[in-house]
Amino acid sequence: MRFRLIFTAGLVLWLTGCSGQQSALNPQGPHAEHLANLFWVFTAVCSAIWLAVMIVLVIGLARRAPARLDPLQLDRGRERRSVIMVSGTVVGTLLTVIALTALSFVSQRRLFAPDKPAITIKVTGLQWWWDVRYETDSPDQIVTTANEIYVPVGKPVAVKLTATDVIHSFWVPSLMGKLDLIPGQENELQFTASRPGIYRGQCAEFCGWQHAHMGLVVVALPVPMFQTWLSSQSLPAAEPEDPARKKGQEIFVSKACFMCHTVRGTSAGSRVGPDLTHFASRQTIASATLPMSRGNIAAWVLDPQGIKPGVNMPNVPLTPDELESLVSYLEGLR
Amino acid sequence: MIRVLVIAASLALAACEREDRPLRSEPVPGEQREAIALASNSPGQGGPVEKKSGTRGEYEKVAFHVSQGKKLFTWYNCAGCHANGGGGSGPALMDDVWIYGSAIENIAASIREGRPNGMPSFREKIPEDQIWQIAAFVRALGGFVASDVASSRHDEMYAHEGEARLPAPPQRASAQPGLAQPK
Amino acid sequence: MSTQAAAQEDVRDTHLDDAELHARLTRTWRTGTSLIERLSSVDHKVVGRRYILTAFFFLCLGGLSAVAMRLQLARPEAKLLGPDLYNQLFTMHGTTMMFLFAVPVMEAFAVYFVPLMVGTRNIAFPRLNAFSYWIFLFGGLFLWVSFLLKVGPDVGWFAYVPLSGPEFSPGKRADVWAQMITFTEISALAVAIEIIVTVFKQRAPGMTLDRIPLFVWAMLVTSFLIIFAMPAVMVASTMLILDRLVGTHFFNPAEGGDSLLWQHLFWFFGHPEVYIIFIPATGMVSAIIAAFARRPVFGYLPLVLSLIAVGFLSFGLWVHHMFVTGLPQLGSAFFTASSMLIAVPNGLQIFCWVATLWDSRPVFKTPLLFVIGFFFIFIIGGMSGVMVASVPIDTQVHDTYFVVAHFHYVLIGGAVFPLLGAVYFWFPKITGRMLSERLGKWNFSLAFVGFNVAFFPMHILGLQGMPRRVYTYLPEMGWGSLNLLSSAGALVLFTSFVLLLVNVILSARRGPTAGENPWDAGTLEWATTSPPLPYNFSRIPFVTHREPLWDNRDSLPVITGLSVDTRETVSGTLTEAFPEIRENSPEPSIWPLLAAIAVAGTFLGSIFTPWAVVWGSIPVAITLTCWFWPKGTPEDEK
Amino acid sequence: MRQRPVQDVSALPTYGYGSVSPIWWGTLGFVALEAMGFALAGGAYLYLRQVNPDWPIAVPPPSHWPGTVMLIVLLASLWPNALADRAARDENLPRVQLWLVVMSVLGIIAVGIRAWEFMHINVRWDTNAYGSIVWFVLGLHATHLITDLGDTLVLAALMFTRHAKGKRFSDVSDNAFYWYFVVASWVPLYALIYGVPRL
Repeated sequence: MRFRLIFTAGLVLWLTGCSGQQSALNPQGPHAEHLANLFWVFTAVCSAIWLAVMIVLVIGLARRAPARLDPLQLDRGRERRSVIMVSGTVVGTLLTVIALTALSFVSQRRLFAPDKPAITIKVTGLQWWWDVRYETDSPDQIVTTANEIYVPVGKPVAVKLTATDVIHSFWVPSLMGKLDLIPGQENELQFTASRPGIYRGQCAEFCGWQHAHMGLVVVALPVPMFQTWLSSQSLPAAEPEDPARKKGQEIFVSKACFMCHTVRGTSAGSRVGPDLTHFASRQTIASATLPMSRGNIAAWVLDPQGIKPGVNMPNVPLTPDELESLVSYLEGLR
Repeated sequence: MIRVLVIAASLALAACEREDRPLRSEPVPGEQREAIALASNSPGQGGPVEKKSGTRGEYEKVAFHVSQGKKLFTWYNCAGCHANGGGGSGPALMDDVWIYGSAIENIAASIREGRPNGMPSFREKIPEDQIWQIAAFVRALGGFVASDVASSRHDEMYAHEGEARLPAPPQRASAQPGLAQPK
Repeated sequence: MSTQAAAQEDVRDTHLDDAELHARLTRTWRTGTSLIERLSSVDHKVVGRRYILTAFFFLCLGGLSAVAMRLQLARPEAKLLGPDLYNQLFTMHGTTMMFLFAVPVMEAFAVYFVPLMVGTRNIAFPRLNAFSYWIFLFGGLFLWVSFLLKVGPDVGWFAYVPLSGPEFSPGKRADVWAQMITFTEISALAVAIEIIVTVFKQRAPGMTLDRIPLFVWAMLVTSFLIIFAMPAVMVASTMLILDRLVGTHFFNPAEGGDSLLWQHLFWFFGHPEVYIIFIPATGMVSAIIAAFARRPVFGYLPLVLSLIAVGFLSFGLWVHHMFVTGLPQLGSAFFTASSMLIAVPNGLQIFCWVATLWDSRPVFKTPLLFVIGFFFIFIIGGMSGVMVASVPIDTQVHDTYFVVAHFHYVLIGGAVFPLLGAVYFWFPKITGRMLSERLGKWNFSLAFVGFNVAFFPMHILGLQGMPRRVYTYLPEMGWGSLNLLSSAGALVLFTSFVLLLVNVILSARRGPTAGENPWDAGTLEWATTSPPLPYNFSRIPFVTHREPLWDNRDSLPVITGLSVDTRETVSGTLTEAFPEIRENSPEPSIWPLLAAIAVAGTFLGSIFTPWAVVWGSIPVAITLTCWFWPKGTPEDEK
Repeated sequence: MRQRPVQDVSALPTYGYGSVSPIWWGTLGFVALEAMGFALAGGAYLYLRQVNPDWPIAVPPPSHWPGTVMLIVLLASLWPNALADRAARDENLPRVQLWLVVMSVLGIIAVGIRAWEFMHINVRWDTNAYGSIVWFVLGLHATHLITDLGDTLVLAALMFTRHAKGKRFSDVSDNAFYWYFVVASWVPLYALIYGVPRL
């Protein structure tokens, strides 16, 4: 028992102190806020019930009722009292359950009520990355990126979710609960980010080898900054000028890279892997596994199978200077 | 019990190899290329010469490789010319006609070096181990791969039975690959 | 009718003295000692013992795989296990614990104790019983041998399509999983039917419905759950095999299939499955509490009714495993309601037990300690269950470590702790020797502490965003310390099971002898020797009370007139257990084993070719025919 | 513990019919779980129909004739089946033998019809989900036809041997009971496979 108390104390400390970048207890939007509150209400009620039962049990075990010689000799009065007590608690349980169900249902109605979204984003889950497309009216404005979702602060965002291989689940805990991405089906999830920031999310449905490293980040920007980001992303990749990056580009469009990746404005146009047109403008690489840096890019290009075993990007043999210039080229894709 | 044991034992050895999931192929970096005399680019006449080290044979014994090959076959748009194996602007891969040889080494060579009349060379463009995976899948299309290794249907529109259910090729085709005359 | 003839030709137990009776009954009912005779045994105690040992053997394997996973997760980005091996391990862990341990071990205890508790001499359809054991054994070996051959399934115990489908699971791994299902389901279904018929027809005269022990009631309800739940997963796994082997399109959206069909079928089985594991445990709790509170359990009728209510409700819950698949909101809300409603009958049971303990002077032996641990842990699990039942909350905690914590609190707290209590409670009856109390108390303490240290932190990890089934996690996520703590707890928990093993081995050798009724309990299994003789009861008892041994302190009322030279048992009416016929229980036979081998061979082959079903059906048909064909023994001819 | 005899059962028979016989209850148990299997297969059929805009997918509804003939034959078989059951309860060996032979023949005919049915389904199992589920449901019922046929054949053979007495009559009656289920299960499946696509 004492052990338990210590542990609960530890738990409380932990929860109060916790602000993990990817935590349901660290809400950064109205939906997540609501969910967190609902969670705490349920926790409070349930803990209270558990505690009550434990106390009654302990007392019952501690108080030594008079020993009976014949186990079948039951005291009518005591039995009747037990009947009353038990029926009372059962009724209590029933009422609690009804109350909690009602509460849950009300929140459900509020949380999932479809809102007029300011912006709609199509997210496709693949093994093991996220393809992100911004639906705009003008076809020249088409924006494609990967593993990163930029959203305007304070605006309701709708995310249309689907998958092309296996089932994945879209989950950014500090913004909203999760929703599955299922082949041959489209689900829609809505959320709003209250304040600017970077919120990490992760695939929550087992999807194979790299399920553990299928992360994504949501970047919430003030509306004007978001607009500039959007327009910059819609542009094709900048032409490299310095020779090293020119060489890098040649390698990109002649070696294995272009077989899977797209860089708009070059001959590389395959849709198998993430769109790299503005690769260097991203926060992370390898689906939110490594922070964006020259060293990490090199490591990833050189040995993806070592960093994420089983990932679909093959180890492509490159000479050191080929690698150098390729990395420079990638770094320049802003 | 005996019977179960016998079956188990017989499957055991096959199973181990079949179920490998080799994630990292060659020692990285650098690719040792299979040293084989290429099939003569002119069809017919005795068919291609073949020299195998045999080391690449394991690609068509590993279910994972064949299924990767099937995935890459789509991703790299081989279907663009060869359709789902039925052939289009490129030759069919499901019949028993193997202009440049049906051995996995010949198929890999065809992919890597390309062939006249449109088959491009994927040297440098497709990593060596992936070439062998695709070659293994093409073997499966031809019905040369054991049915417990060959790939099954994919979650897509029905084109033809999964490779595992394709009929094995007639003897001559598999015995002396390439002898069959081009259409 | 051949009654008269029979009466003349065969000897009845009516006027035999005890020595003669014992000698003749032993000759009739004993299992021989030669290998063939052992393999042919149809004695529910022999088969039950094998069942229990095998299930605990698989528990060890499942536990070891869990330890391996905890070691991998103890540190971020650990390189101990790669994703491929880790995925196989958590699949093996879940599959083994659910299909090869939890369900079989509960049925195993039923196979051993239900016939004793209802006062009969053998389970109904004893040959089917032997068959079901062999099938279970072969299924389990099949799974683990496959694992050793790198063919271990790696798609999770739930094997969601499309991941487990033909495109994304090359090779035979997923087929091994699906076929293992067929093995274990067949054996579970067979046992379920045996138990139902044993309880319906073979109860000792006088054991009316309201005198059935609560454990037997629990197993009866469980058996009905098995019968109505398990066909769902057999249908599903058959569809999966067909998709993979012969290219059907049940789960291929491009050709009109649907991947959610799998989830509906699987969870229609999967949720009742939880109660198939939990309800027997409640029966064990009732048995233990009655014995150590030294009084009958309070509220017999409410307890029975709540068991039945739980049984029914458990079929209306499956969609709460699919709240985040984008199903219609209103539909989900309905399942929230039903999922929470099931808390009421479960609560009722808890309250009745607590009330029993209130009005008693409990004897704190190890079994009761485990029951107390059960209250403590299981109620936490129930409470977190109420949370995940709410659609909004579930969208946050679904498929996270919060859920992992939840169902381990429910399954280990709700099923394994009572089970361990039952082991300490019934071990004397099975072996004739007591388990060591000292080791037992250590066993309990370590299990209790280890469990909570291992699993409570997972609640927090889940809320902090750690998804399930990840083979590792990034250091930046800040999950390291809690995972380390959890892994430490896992090791302590594992140690407690090692202690149990030690205790069992030592006590089985030189534990103090138990005698007929070491706990002075009230139900019929304590009315015979420990371990029970091959024929269970020298004369079938006549039941006068819910707790017969407490009601008849001096002498046990029995019925007479059964033949002692053939395996006769009494079969009676459903409600009143009024004797109708002197049913003959089948003799030992090797054919169930041979039939099991034929069936196993067929299933194994059907992984590779559909034709295996065709050619396999020939040996199966032959063995089954030989199994049922009369041997000209008196049993058959009457 | 001392024993105190309170009742003597020596006068009881050693076997019975219907709900008296444990085997009957066992059969009932299997009937229950197989009925559940049929129900779930039917549920899967309706579910797939629900998620697909057009049903049947890409093919016209199947010709109902094989199914109808099957239905007629099965319904017709109820009569000899009932007679076999009654003969068994009367322990009238010659009539039991007669009707078991008749039932075996009918069973073989039914299996034959099922084969014909499979050949005349207008879709392959691997064409699309519709084909898959139709083959699945038909196959599921076919296995029941075949198993009960096997059971009937063995019993028929048995009743021509020296073992044909006592308890065996009860087995015959239980087998008849199972056949009722096989017939009864076909009626809803017939409506499902041949009726639903025409809705």
